[in-house]
Amino acid sequence: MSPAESATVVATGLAGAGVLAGMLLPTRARIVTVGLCTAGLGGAGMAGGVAALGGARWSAYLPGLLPLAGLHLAVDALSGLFMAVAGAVVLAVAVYGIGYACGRGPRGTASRGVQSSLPVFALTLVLVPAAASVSSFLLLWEGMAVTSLVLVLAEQRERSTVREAGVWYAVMTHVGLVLLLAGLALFAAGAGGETFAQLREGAAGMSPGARGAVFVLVAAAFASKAGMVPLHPWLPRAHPEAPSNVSALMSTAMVNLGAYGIIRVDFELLGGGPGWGWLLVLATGALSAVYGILQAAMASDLKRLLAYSTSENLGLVLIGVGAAGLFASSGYPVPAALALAAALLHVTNHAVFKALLFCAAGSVVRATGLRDLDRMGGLRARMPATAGFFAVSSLSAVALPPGNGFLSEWLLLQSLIHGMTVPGVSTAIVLPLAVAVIALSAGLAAAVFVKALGVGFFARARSAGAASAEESPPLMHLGMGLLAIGCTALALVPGTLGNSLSRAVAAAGLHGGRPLAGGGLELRLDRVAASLSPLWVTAALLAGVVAAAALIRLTTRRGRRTNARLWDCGGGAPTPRMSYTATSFAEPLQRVFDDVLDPEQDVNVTPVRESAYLVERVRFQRIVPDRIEHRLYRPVLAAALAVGRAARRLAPGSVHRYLGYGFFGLVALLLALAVGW
Amino acid sequence: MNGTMTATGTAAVTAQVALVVAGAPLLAGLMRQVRALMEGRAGPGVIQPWRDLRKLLRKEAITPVGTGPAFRTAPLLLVATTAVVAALVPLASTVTPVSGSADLILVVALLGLGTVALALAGLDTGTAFGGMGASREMTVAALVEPTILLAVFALSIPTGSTNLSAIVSGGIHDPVRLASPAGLLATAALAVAVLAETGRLPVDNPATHLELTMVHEAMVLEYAGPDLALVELGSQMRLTVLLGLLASLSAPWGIATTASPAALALALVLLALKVALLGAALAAAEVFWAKLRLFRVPELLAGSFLLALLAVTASYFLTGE
Amino acid sequence: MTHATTALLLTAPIAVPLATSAAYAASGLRGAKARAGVAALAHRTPRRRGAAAPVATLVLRPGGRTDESVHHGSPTGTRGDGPGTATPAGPGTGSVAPPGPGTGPDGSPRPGPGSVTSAWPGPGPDGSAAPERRGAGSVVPPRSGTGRVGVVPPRPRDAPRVARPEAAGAVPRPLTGRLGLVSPFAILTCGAVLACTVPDDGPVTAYGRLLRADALTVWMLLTVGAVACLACAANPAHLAHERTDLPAARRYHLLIHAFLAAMSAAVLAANLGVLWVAIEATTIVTAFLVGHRRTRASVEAAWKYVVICSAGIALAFLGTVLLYYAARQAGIPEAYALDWQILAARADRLDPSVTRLATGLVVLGFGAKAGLAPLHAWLPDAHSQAPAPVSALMSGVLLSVAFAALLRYKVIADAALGAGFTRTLLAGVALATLALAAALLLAQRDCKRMLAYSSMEHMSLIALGAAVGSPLALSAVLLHMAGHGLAKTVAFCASGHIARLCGTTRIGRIRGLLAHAPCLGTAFAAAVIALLGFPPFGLFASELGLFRAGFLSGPRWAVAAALVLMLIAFAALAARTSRMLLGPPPGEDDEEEPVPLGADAAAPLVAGLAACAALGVTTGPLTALLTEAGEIIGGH
Amino acid sequence: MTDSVYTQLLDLACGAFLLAAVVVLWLRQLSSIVEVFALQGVALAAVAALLGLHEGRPGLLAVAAGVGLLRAGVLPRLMLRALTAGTPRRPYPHYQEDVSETRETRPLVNVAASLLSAALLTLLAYAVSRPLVELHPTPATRALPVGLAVVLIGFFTLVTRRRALAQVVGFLLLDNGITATAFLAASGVPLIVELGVSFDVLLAVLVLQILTTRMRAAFGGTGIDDLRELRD
Repeated sequence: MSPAESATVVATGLAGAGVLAGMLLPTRARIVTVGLCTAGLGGAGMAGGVAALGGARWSAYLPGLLPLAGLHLAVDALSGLFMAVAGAVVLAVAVYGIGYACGRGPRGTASRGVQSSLPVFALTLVLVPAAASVSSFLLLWEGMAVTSLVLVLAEQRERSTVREAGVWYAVMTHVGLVLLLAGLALFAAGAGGETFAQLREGAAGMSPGARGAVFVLVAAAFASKAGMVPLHPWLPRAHPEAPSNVSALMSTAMVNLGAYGIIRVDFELLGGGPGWGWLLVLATGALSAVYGILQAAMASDLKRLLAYSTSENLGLVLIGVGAAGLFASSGYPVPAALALAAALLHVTNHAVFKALLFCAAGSVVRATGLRDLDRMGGLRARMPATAGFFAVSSLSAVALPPGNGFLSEWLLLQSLIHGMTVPGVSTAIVLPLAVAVIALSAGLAAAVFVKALGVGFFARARSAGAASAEESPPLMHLGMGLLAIGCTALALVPGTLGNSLSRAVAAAGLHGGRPLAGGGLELRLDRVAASLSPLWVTAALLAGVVAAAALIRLTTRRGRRTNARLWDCGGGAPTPRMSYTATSFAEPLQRVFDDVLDPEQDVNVTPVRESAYLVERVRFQRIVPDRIEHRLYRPVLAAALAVGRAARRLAPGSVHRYLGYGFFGLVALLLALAVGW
Repeated sequence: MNGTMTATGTAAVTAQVALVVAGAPLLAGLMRQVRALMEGRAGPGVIQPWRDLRKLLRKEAITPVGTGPAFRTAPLLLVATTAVVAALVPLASTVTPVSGSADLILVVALLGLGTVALALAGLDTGTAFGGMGASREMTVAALVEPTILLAVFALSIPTGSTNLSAIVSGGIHDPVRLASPAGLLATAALAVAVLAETGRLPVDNPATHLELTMVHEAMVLEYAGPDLALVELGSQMRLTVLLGLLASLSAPWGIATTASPAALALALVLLALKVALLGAALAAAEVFWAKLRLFRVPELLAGSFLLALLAVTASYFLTGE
Repeated sequence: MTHATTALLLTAPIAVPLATSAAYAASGLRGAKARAGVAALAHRTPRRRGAAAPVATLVLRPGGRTDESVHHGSPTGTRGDGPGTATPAGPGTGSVAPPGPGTGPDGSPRPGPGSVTSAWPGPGPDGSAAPERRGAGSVVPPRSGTGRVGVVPPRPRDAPRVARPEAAGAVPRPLTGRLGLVSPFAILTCGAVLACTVPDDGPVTAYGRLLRADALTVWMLLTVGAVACLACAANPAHLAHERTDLPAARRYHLLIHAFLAAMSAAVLAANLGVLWVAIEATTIVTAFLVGHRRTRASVEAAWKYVVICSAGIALAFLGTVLLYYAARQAGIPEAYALDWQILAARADRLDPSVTRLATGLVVLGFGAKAGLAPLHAWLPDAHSQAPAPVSALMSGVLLSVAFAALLRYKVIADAALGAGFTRTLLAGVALATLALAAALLLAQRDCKRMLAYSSMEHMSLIALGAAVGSPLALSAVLLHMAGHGLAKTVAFCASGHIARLCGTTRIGRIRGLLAHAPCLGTAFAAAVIALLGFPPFGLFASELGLFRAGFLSGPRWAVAAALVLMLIAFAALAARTSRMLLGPPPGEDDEEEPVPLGADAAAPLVAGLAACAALGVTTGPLTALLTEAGEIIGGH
Repeated sequence: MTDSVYTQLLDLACGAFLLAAVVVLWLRQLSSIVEVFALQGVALAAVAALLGLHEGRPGLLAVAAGVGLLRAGVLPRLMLRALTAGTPRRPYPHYQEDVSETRETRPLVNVAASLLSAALLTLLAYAVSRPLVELHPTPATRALPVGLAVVLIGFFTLVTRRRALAQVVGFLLLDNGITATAFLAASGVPLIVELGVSFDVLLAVLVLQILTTRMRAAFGGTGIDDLRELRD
């Protein structure tokens, strides 16, 4: 039995056990058992994925399952990478989830339906990369969609917004499915078979038009799963409303699969796509990166902020994938391999730090009942561990050393900069813009996470909920701790991933050599003069900090620090209401990007009753809506509703009308036949 | 790499760091003096910043109530990041043990880390000033980022690498590159970015304590004593390093490309001169500049972004053939 | 297999339901004798326990006269409220009609207790009798937080019908319990036995080529049997909750089993004429089932159903006649000129233009019965008014049986005309139906109508699969029929319970079902999820196969258009259902005890969902059957 | 019977058959409509009988008798009963006599337009049945358009008439048309099918009659327009 096979079997078995436990056991035992099963499943997936990254391959065909098609599974290094990432995140988040659902956690999360969906969702996350035929892929894909839908709806009793989010999620997921189904079915029809092996062989024989259609359909479908603009509106709704452990999984392992799909189908199976297609992917990624992080900068809902940041990070990944495709289609495998490796590394990094961010945010939500950053504050003192984890993950997310996010963005920038060797006007125009986009999003990301950490956790509590927060249970810390270890390891010794990334890139069909030459402590690029030693940089930073601290120690007359009041301008002690909120923090950025964000302002002046010239109350409201959603989706929804209302006239209850339909149908048919159809 | 090379390289790194740490307050003093002279004042003298630092370092350390670790570690991080940058950047020598890691992107990111640390510290105080300063600082930092990276991009194209040592030695060996349109545009863009990063006029006025105009000073308003000393030192080091970097990129002559100690010594002297010159020029220019409104800053940065973009395209179209 | 066994296997699915039906009819004659025993039973069994009793013993609940009389005695003043103030309570009726012209100027109250109302099937007693104003007479049943689903306070509207206790003949309860499930099981068993032999040994016939079973037949038999099992298992709970009196219940059973017999006959018929007769028979039988409740709305629905379906299916007969004409002219002797197998074998000799006309008429005609445009309009009305198990049967299998008939004709037409004609015709009809269903789902306000439009959506998908016409597509179509039948049965049965629990089928008035009645809500949610085409349910596998086949060989434009339209329908269905299911429970008290679902009501729902899910995971031993059935219709 | 006489008689019967359908459209009094329908049944039986005589098939004669009995006898009687049941003898017939119950006062499409439509439908039937006739031209098949025309007219009646009973008649016209088509095209369908069809038709009419009764009880009339409660 190959490692991937045994991992699949074990994972499936554990998922089954988890489902049974979720349905049958009483609450507390249910949560613990389901959590353990899911964690084990994640562990198995990770093991299988790591084995595949090590070079093990496996494929299987189960004709009895899935009527009319049969189940094809296959694992190579590319699937292995995504399996391993998903498995690792599942493992940590499942441990976290036990603590999250127990005790004072939200009611809905512990329910039977939610608990029995969780292992299945985790299983599909791990197994989607292993699917090796169109039908199998769609089966697992839809399994993932439906279980995640159930999980998103877990807290439907508590908030009415959950329902709205669920519907958005379901519908947008289905839009994605329709695109995917059409794309893959067209592909299968053109290639003359539905297994990935057949697709790989048949792709070359397809006409350019068909290939282009397949490319666009599939890319759009996966982009919607990855939360790309303009198919993103589900993401900032579903992720905040889902229980935080679910958000953590959705925002990492699930959206990753969007990137996986593009790499697998458009890149590998289709044997590269048209250059314009990859430009489109790159542009979508760039647009999403900037748009996502801008919206995140405006958001004051902590989980919404994180969700938009997911959109940004997947945008960066798609920039990498698009660039890789562009280079490969121009015949330059070396920069292509580099770009793809950067994208894959960012997928990994993002998964780990975003899971940790969502877990920490969940810890806050669970403790305070708040998602609004404006009302948080001061959590550093009440929840030190959570604040610490949030700080670690924020550091990764802001793309600054020594965080792990920096490494993948560095790699991405390197690949773009070295992609300038690829001739063509499009690269000359697109690559600088892409670099600028990455830089802008990195800069904005810094602002975003300074806001999240500084406003949410630092300063003083701005509401009763935040003031009375209590630290979360140890199991949640354990889960977050695992993720934090992952972040640290990825940040300090990314070179160990070199070989795995090379194999994954090769499995994606790019045989341009190993993009990452260095192993161990240094991240050095192959055939390109660039290297980075994250460990040494970190060590130097630490040494600098220690030296500076020592300097203070030595020079200060009194060793002890003394406390003093904040400077109050002589006006009495500042109250928490005076401190900067998330909204005020974002205000300068909002004014800078006024034209893009198009905020809605509303001023209500209420005069006193006696005189219109004396003002009793002024109410000022400013909302920064999701502009794309407003401009693109609202009209469609309104039109749909209007059509629905108008269509009621088709069924007015008159039997004459109904018979009339038939009569005219008959007459039309007869006329058609009479004129010789 | 043989023993002498390693030894000289290590010496170069140490010397760079030492020069930056020791010279930064002097540079600040020099700039204030130049400015005072041009404004017709006597000025406190070049070593006044050093006196200030000494005074502050001797005071007792103060922790404002309600602040946490972020507030306390931010000054340390600011100094540490700048020191690491000072070690990485080939200010005096391109042959050092760390030159392999002297990546331009890393340098930019390390400076960003210092900014972020200070911004968090500002928010940690929980006062309106701290938040305001942090918010403005992060806004400017976010907008500067594309300019800097595009300039980096433009500078790295001729060399084919973002490694600073490679770029600088490329500039030494092929001076035409520096005078090319791409090189000039990139340097100009970088100069604007340096102004914004270091909080100089017209982006920020380091001398102001007026609520409406403060950016950097608002963030660090709560610091006192040794902490304030570190913050001040960190800012001065930042300015020094960035001016040094600018000098290395635009006028790399004199920087040691071999492991000879003599060349290193010469390079250090030249470095001090170049930075002093740049600082004096900047101070002189600041006399004639007014601070921009905060919401006019994006226009300035957009201009520099355009310069950087032009630099990239120019370097591609003019040298790409 | 011996000839006798074959004959038995082919006859039993028709004969057993017929015999059951006859038994119910006969029990009415013997009713007087059995009454004493029933009365004793009735007094021994407390009313509220019934819902939790095992299926086999709980079929009919006797009148319970003491309770009923209480309700008869309720003051007519409350019932006589103006229609404008009363809240409609009957499931499936969304609106309160203004008083009809014959209401009488005095607004005379309804007949009091004990007054004689019309006996079935004779005409009303008197033209002057005040018309039953539905809605006006029914009060909203108070929502009982502790009661089980369905055990809702009695509906006064039913009271007059129970007013003649002396007419209440009864079948002893254990007998009816078993009897109700005998015929579905017979159908299922025969189907199962045939499923073992037919794929290997080929089709079998009996009675001089009157009945014939090939793989398609067997598959349809299995579908009919399975869905009928669920529906018949749901019958007792339904009748109990509806407070149906014994004669009405007996009629109900009689008709249900006759309905099953007709469907089996339609599936088994080898002769196209007989096939038509059987399909028309289903219309006649189900007309009374649709009108079972005898409210204004149900009479209206029944009328529309009969008129539209009969007219439609008459066109199918015209088509059959024309086909017969063509066959005779092609030299096929009279005895075989309507025999499907022979027609299919010699279809190439049929005159193309006559066959074209015939096929067009048949598509229109059987399409009416299958819920396809343009004669589709009976469907939402009938489905929303019929008792829930009947809706389930109609939506679950009747539509499919009608479509299976259409498939038989399609084989002949394709052989005679080439695939193009039926493909265009079916694809056009399918898209029209799909567009209609999607548009009407968008702003749908009634839960059962929503399910009915969803049936139309699925039938159009099935039609699209038939238009594609490859063996894979046809296998997918058949799988879709089975999966849709099971899922829709569960959905309709659950909607019946929901209607009773909430006192309405208006989507806008049903809130927080998952919180209010978790088991019922979950079952409904699962059924809708199945209908939306999510795995692990069978509809996912079939839709996937269908679209794969469609993009491979079919009219791609039609398949692509269908995908878009289905997306709209999906969005509408998801939005509407979420409105009903999610949110806090409707009561003011958030901690209200959730309403449990009785075991007898839950069993069919769970079984149906399990079967549907199993179909989505694997077809197991039926794989060969499915493949062969697909090849029978699509294999040329 | 010579061929020409047979043809003449057949055409006569078919003409009467079509004429009856048109007259149904023309009339307003429901009882008259039923009577005309009965006459049409007679014509249909005559067609069947003529075919039986011509082809020398006694079985067909028996079928003709059965058809005649059902369509000229049983069905009209059933409908008349439903009609009278709906119009009870009141003590003062002239007072508050509900005329609308026994008359098709205001059809959806007025009578003139109905007749014009019938003409157009007949033309359509001729156009459509051209291939039918061409397949096997005999005197009987030449009359096939009549059957189709009656089908269409029947459907038209179904669509446009507001009284329940008129709709039933429309349905039966449709059915008559089909039966006629069957006779003319192929001398009738096999016996078992014919039996089944007749039985079904009978039952359908019974069902409709019962429903009419219930409708009257529930709505106080048999106006189909009242059936508009079920709508979206």
